[in-house]
Amino acid sequence: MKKIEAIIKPFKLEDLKNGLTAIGVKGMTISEVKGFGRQKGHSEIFRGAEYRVDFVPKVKIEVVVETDLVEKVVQTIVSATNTGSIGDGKVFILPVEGAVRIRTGERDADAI
Amino acid sequence: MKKIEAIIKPFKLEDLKNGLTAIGVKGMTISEVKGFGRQKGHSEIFRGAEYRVDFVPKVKIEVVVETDLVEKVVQTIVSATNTGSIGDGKVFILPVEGAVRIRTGERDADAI
Amino acid sequence: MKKIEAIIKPFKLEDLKNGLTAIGVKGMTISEVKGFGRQKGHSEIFRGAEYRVDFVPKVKIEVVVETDLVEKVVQTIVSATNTGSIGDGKVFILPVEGAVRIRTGERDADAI
Amino acid sequence: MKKKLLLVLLLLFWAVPVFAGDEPPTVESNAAAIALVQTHADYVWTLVAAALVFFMQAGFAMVETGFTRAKNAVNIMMKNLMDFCMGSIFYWAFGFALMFGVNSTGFFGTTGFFLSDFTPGGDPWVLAFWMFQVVFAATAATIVSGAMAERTKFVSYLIYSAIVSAFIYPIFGSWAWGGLFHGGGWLEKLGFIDFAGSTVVHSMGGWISLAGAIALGPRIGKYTKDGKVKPIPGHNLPLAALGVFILWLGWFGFNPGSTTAANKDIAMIFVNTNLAAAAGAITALIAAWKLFGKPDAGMALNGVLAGLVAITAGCANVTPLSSIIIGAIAGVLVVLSVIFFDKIHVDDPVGAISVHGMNGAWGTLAAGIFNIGGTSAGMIGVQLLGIATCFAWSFGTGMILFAILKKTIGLRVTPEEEMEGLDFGEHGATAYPDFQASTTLS
Amino acid sequence: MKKKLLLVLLLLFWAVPVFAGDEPPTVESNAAAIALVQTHADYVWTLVAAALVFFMQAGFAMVETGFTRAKNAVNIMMKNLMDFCMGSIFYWAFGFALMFGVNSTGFFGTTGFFLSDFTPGGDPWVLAFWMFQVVFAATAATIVSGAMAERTKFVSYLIYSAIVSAFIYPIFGSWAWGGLFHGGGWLEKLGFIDFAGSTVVHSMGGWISLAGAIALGPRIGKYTKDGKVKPIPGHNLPLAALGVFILWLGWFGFNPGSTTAANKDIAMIFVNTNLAAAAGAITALIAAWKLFGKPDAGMALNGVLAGLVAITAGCANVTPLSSIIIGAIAGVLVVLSVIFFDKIHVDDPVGAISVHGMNGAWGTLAAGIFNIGGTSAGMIGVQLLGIATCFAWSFGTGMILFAILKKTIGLRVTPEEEMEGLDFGEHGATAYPDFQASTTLS
Amino acid sequence: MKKKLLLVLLLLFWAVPVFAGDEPPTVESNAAAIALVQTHADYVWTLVAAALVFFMQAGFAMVETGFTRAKNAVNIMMKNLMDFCMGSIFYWAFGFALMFGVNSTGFFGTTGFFLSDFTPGGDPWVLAFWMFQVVFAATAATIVSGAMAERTKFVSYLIYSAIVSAFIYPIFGSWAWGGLFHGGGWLEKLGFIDFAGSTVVHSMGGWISLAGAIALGPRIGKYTKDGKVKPIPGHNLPLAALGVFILWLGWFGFNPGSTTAANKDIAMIFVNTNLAAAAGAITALIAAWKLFGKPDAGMALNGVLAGLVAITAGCANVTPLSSIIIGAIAGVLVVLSVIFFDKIHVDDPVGAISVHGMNGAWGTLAAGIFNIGGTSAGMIGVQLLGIATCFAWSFGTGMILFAILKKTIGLRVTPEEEMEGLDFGEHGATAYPDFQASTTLS
Ligand SMILES: Nc1ncnc2c1ncn2[C@@H]1O[C@H](COP(=O)(O)OP(=O)(O)O)[C@@H](O)[C@H]1O
Ligand SMILES: Nc1ncnc2c1ncn2[C@@H]1O[C@H](COP(=O)(O)OP(=O)(O)O)[C@@H](O)[C@H]1O
Ligand SMILES: Nc1ncnc2c1ncn2[C@@H]1O[C@H](COP(=O)(O)OP(=O)(O)O)[C@@H](O)[C@H]1O
Repeated sequence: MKKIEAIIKPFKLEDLKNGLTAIGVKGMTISEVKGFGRQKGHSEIFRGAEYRVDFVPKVKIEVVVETDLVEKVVQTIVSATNTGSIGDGKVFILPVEGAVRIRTGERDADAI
Repeated sequence: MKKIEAIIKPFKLEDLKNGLTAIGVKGMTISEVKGFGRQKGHSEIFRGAEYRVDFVPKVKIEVVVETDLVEKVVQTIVSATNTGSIGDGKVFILPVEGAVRIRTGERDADAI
Repeated sequence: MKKIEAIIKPFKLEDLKNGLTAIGVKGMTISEVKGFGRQKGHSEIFRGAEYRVDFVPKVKIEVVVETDLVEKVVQTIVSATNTGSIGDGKVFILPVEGAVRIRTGERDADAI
Repeated sequence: MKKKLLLVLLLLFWAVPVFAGDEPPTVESNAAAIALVQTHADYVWTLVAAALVFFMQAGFAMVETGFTRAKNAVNIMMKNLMDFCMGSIFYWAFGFALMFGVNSTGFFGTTGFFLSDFTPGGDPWVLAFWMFQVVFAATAATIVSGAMAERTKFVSYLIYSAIVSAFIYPIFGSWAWGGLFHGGGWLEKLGFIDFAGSTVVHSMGGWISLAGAIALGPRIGKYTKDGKVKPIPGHNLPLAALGVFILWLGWFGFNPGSTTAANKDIAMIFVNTNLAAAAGAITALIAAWKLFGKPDAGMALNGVLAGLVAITAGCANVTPLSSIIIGAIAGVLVVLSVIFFDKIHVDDPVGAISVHGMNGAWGTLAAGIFNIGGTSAGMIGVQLLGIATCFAWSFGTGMILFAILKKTIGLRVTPEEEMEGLDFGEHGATAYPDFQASTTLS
Repeated sequence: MKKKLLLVLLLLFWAVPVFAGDEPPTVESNAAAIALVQTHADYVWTLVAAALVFFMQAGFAMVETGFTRAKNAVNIMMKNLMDFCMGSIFYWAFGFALMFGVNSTGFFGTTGFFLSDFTPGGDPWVLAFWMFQVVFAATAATIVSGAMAERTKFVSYLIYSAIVSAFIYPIFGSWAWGGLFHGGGWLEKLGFIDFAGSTVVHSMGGWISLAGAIALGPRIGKYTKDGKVKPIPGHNLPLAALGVFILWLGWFGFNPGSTTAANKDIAMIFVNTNLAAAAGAITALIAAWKLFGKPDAGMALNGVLAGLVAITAGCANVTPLSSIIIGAIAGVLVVLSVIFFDKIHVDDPVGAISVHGMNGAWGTLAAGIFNIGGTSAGMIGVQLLGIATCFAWSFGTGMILFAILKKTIGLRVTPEEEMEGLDFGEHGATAYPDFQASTTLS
Repeated sequence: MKKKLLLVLLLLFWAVPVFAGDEPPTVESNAAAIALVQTHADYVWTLVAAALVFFMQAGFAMVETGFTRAKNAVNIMMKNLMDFCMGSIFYWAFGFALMFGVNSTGFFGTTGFFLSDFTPGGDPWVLAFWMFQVVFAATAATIVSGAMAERTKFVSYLIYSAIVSAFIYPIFGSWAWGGLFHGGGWLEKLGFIDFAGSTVVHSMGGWISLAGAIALGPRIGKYTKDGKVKPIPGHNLPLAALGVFILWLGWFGFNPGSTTAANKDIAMIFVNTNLAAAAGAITALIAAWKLFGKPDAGMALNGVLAGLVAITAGCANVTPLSSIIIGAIAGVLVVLSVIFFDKIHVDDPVGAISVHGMNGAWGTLAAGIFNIGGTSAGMIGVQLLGIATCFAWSFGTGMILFAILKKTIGLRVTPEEEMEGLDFGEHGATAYPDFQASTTLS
C-alpha cells in the first residue's frame, strides 16, 4: 500500500476529484496548505507599506491505494492537474504499512 | 518508529485525545481536513441555485510512536472514534525513520 | 528520498524558510496545525464560564529532499526554530519512494 | 423661496380652514399654526425614534450571531429578520387592536384591527403611533431568539413570533399602556410606572425566553454528564460588540422616543439612558474581573444591555445620579444571574433571560424606588404587582405555546442537525464558505 | 435660559428684519416666525433623512460584500466607497444642474453648476435640497456595483460612477423630478407618479446593472459548458444580513424624507415602507421554500429589498393594505426574476437587476394601480411610459458607456486576476489575512 | 385629535404660566409659544445629533479592529466600549464642570460637578447640552486607542481614558468652547475658530495618540533590525470600511449638530462635511495610486476621515468649494503623514496621528484661511496659536500621564502576551474560535 500526496493548484481540485473517481478511487483526504517554490509569491500593500507574501495557496490531496494502482493514480493526477505553468505542484509516493477502517475494523486492502 | 494518521469525525476528537493520553501517548498533532469517500456530501442552495458540497469536514490526527505501541494506539483510536456509521474514517500506519525534539536535539525514542 | 516533517512554533516560520533556502532547498509546503504535548494549552472564559484549550497553534513544514541532504536539513530546522522553551516542536523523517513534478512530469530527484 | 411662502400659506390653511389661504393671520390662526408646527415636530421625533428602535433589530441579530457558533449564523440572522417581518404583519392585523383599541373590560382592546383606525384624509397620528409601537412589539419578540438559539426549528420559531406579536405581547401591553391611545388597562389605572417598557417589552421577552430555554433544554454538549458547564464560545465577538453599540444607539430612540412628543423631557431621558448603560458596563466588568480573574468581554457587553434595560422603566422619572445607581446594580445583577441560570442548567446562549428578564424586573422596581417625586409602599407594591403579573402572563403563556408547538410540529431540530449546524439543516446554507472552519476547539 | 430669550430675539429678528430686535411681537411677526420654525423643522427632517439615505451606502457595501467571495471583498468595499465620493463631486459639478437647473426644453437643466445657486448669505435651502438629492444620485450609481462585482476593472468602475452621477442619472431625473426645484421635465408634466424613485433611482440602477452584467459576461465558472448554473456562494451572509437591516433603516429616510418637509404625511410613508418590506420578505421566503425546499436566506434578504424598492414610488399615495399587497407581489417577483436571469446566463452576483430593475418597474406600475385617489387607464399609461422611458434611457446609455469603456481602457480584469481575486489584482490587498481561506468548496 | 388640543393647551400653559390653560391666546403668548416650539426643535436636533456622534464609537471600534490583527480584536472592542463608559461617568463627575462651569480665570470652570447645574423641574437644557458634549469628549478619548492598539495594558488604558475625559480634554476645551455654556476661555476670547472641534477634539486625540505611540514603542516585528517597515496588515478590511461609513454618518451629527440649534445653518455644514470627505478620499486614493502603484484601500479609508477631520473646524464658515479644497489637501496630507510617521518608527496601527492630529491642525488653519468673511494675518495667527497650544497641552500632558502609568502599573503587556495576542492575555478570550487562524502570513 502506498500513500500518494499531491500538492496542486486549488482550482484544479475538482478535475482531480473527477479524474480519480473515474479510475475507481473510492476516497481521498484534502487539506489547505501553502506552498513555497519556484513559483514566487507576490507583494502586497497595507496602508502605504509593502510586504511580501512568499507562500502560495495550494491544496494537498492524500490518497492511499494498493501498490499496483500507484502508477495509474499518479498518471491521473498529473494529467488532471497539469497546466504547464510554474507552480503546478508535486506528487509524492510514500509507503504505508497498514490501514484500518474505523467503522468496521477492516484492515489494509479492505479498509480503503 | 511509526506515524499513525487517523482521519476522524471532528466531534470525536476529544474522546480520541482522552483515549490516547490514557494509554500514555504524550503528544499528537491535529489538522483540519476535508474528506471524500463513501459518506457522501450534501447539496446547498445559494440565492435559488443548488450546488454540491462533496467534501466532508474531518480532523486528521498524526501521532508518532515507537513500533511496539502501534497496535495499542490503533486499537485505542478505533474504539474511541467508532460510531458505526459511514464516514467514521481511517487509520493509516506509515514508517518513520527518525525523530528530533527541536528544543533539546534529542533523537528518536527520546524525542517523542 | 526522504520527507522531513517539522512541527514548529508559528512565529519561527520565517527564520526556518530563510534557513532552508540558504542551504539550497528549493521548495516546501506548510500547513496550519494544532499541537498537543508537554506544552500545555490554557483556559479561556466565555460569558463567565471557563473552558480549556488543549491544542496549541503550530505550523507544519513538509520538505522532500534527497537522502544525502537529510541531516543538513534537520540541523538547519533545529537551529532555526529552537528557542529552548517547551513546545518548540518535532522533526520527523519519513521515506519517500517517488516524486513527480506535475508541470513537466519529471521524476524523483529532478522533480524537487 | 417659493417653498417658504407656500409653507406660510399651508400653515394658515391648516390652521384656519374656514378662511381662504390669503386671509391675513390672526392671533387665533397663529395659535393653531403653532400647535400644528409642534405636531409636525412630534411626528418627526416619534418617527425618527421609531427608525432608531427598528435598527435595534440589527443590534439583536449581531449580538446573537456573535455570541453563537458559525454553523448557526445564517439561521440566527433569518430568525431576527423574519420575526420582525412576521411581527409587523401580525401586529398590524391583530396586535395593535388588542393593545390600543377601545378597551371596555380593561383586559384587551377590541377596535382597530388591520389599522382600521386610519382612513385616508383622516388624522395620520394613528400611523405614527403604530409605527412606534410595532418596533416595540418586534423587540419583545426578537429577544427570545437569542435564548432559543442553535437548536430551534425555524418554522416553529416563525409561528412563535406571530403569536407573540399578535396576542401575548399586546394583551399584557394593553394592561400597562393601553391608555396611550384608545385603550386603558387595569394595571396603568393602579399607577404602574413603566415609561419605556422594562416590564412591558424586556421582562416580557426575558420570561418568554426562560420558557423557551426550558422547553427546549440545553444545547448538546453545554453541560457534561457530571453537570459541569462547558461553555460554547461565540464565533464572532467583534460582531457581538457592534451589535451592542447598535442597541445602545437604538435605545436613544427607545427611551426618549417614548414621549412620542418633541419636548424638553427627552433631554433627561437621553442622559439617564446613557449613564445607566455606562455604569452597567463598568460594574459588570469589575464583577467579572473579581469573579473570573479577567475582564470578560461578554459580560461587559451584557452589562451595557443590563443597564439599558434597567433604566427603561424609570428613565423619565429618576435623576441622572439615580440612573447611575440603577445601571450599576444592573451590571452586577446580570453577571450573577448569568452564572445562576448556568448553574441550574438553563441554557441561554446570549443571556437574554438575565439581561431582559431579571433586569427588566429590577428596573421596574427601581423606577418606583428612585422616583423623583418620592416613593411609597403603595407605589412599590404596584410596581411589584406589575412585575409579578408580567412574569405570570409571559412565562405562563410562553410555556403553553412552546408545549403546543412541541406536541405538534416539534420545537427542536434533530441531534444530527444540531451537530451539523442549523444553517445547513434549516436553510441549506453556509455562512462563511470561503473560510476554513476550526472544528477542533476541544 | 439666556438661550431661550436669545431664540425669541433671533426669531423676531429673522421674522421682521425691518424692526429692531427688541420690537414687541405683532400678529404678522408671529406668523412669519411660525413659518420660520416650520422651515427649521423642514431642514432638520430633510437633512436627518439625507443622513439615513447616506447610510444606505454602507448597506449596499455590506450586502454586496456578503454575497460575493472573500477574495474580492476589498474591491467591492472600495467600489461602494469611491462611487459615493466620485458621485458627490460630479453631482455637485454637473449632475444637480442638469437635473434641477432652469429647464426651458424639458429635457435637462442648464443652471446651477458647481452649486452656483447658493451664495453666502442667501437662502441655504438649495444646500439642504442638494444634500438630499446627492445621496439619491449615489444610490442609483452604487446599485450597479453589485451586478458588476468580482470581475470589473476598478478604474473603469470609477469612470462609470462619474458619468452616471454627472449625466445619465440627472438627465432622466430632470424629466421626472426637475420641478421639485428650478427645473421641470416632460414626464412629470404628464403626471408621472414616482414619489421617492422606484423608477428614477432604482430601475435606473437596475437597468444599468443589466447593461453592465451583459457587457461583462458571467464570472468564470458561474455557468458550466453544458449551461448549468454553478452558484458562487457569498462569503459572509451575516454581513449581507446586516447590510439589509441598514438598507431598511436607510429607507426610512429615503421614502418619508422625499417630502423634504416636516409634516404629517411622513407617518403613512413610514408605515407603508415598513409593511411592504415585511410582506416582501415573507412571500420571498415562502416562494423559495416552495421552489427549493428550503427557506433560502439570500432570497429572503432580496425579498426585503424588493418590497422596499416596490413601495418607493407609491409610498405616499397608496394605503397600508395596498403596501402589503405591493410588497407581497414584489417578494415573489424577485425570486422568479433571479431564477430567470440565471437561466438566461446574465450573471448578477447580488440580484441587483431583479431587486431594483424589475421591482422598480413593478412598484411604479403599482403606484398607479393602487393610487388612493383611484386609478385610470391614462394614469396607468403614463406610469408605463415612464417605466419604458427609463428602461430605454438607462439600458441604452449604459450599453453605450460600457461599450466605450470596453474599447478603450477595458472593462474586465484578466482571467488570471479574476481567479486570484480582485483584492490582490486591483488593490494589492487581502481582506482577511489572519484567516485560513477555504479554497476547496468544490 | 385630543392630542393636538392637548398640545395647544400645553403650549399656552408653558408659554404664559400666569394665566390658566384656557385663557385665549394673545400676541405675547403666541410669541412665547413660538420660541418654545423652536426650543423643542433645538432639543430634538441636538439630541439626534448626539446619538449620531455616539454611534461614531462603533465606527472607531470597527476601523481599529479591522486595521489590526484578529488576536487583538476583543481587546480593541473592549477598549472602545469601555473608554466611552469611563468617559461618560468621569465627564459627568468632573469633565463637564471643568469645561463649561463658571470660569473666572479663563483657564477652567469650577461649577457644575456631577451635573449639579440640573435640578428636577429646572431648565433641562444643561442635560441636552451635556449629552452632546459627552459624546465629543468620548470621541477625543477613543481616537487614542487605535494608535496604542495591540500592545497596551487594558487596565492602564482604562485609567488613561478616565483622566483624559475628566481633565486633559475638558481643560483645553474650556479655553476654546467654555463660552458655549457658563464658561469662557482665553482662546475663544481671542477669536479662535474651531466650530466643531478639529483642534479641540481631533488634534487633541491625535497628539495624545502621538504621545502614546512614542511612550509604548512599536509593536514587535513592525520594524526590522535594519530599520525597514514591516507592515502588519489589518485582519478585516470590510469591517474597517464599515467603520468608516459609520464615522461618516456620525459626522453628520458631529458637525451640523454643533449648532445645538435647529436652524438653516446646518444645511451648509452638511454639504461641506460631505464634500470634504469625498474629496479627501479621492485625493488620498490618487496619491496612494501614484506612490504605491495601487489604489490602496487603507489610504482611501484614511482619506475619508482626513477630509472629515479637516472640515470640522471650518464647516460653518467656509464655502462648499473651499470644503472640497480643504478635503483634497487633507487626503494628500494624510498619505504623506502616514509614510512620515512610519519612517520615523512611530508605530500607529490605524493612522490616528495622521488622520486626527495632522489634519485637525490643517483643518483649523484652513478655517482661518478660507473663512467666508475673509481672512487676515491676525486671524491666521490666532488659529496657529490655538493649534500650537493644543499640541503643547495634549502632547505634554499625554507624555506625563503615560510616563506615570509606565512607572507605576506599567503601560505595555509582556512580549509573550503580545505575541500570543491581547485577547487571550487581557481577556482570556478568542474573537473567532470557529475559524482556522492563518498564522503564516509570510
Ligand atoms: N521539496 C519540496 N518538498 C515539499 N513540497 C514542495 C517541494 N518543492 C515544491 N513543493 C510544493 O510544490 C509546489 C509547487 O512547486 P514550484 O517549485 O512552485 O513549482 P513546480 O512544481 O511547477 O516546479 C510548491 O508551492 C510547494 O507547495
Ligand atoms: N483511500 C483513501 N485515502 C485517503 N483518505 C481516505 C481514503 N478513503 C477514505 N478516506 C478518508 O476517510 C474518510 C471516511 O471515509 P468514508 O469512505 O467516507 O467512510 P468509511 O471510512 O466509514 O468507509 C473520508 O472522508 C476521507 O477523508
Ligand atoms: N508523538 C507525537 N506525534 C506527533 N506530533 C507530536 C508528538 N509529540 C509532540 N508532537 C507535536 O510537537 C509539538 C511540541 O511538542 P511538546 O511536547 O509540546 O514540546 P517539546 O517538543 O518541546 O517537548 C506538539 O504541540 C505537537 O504538535
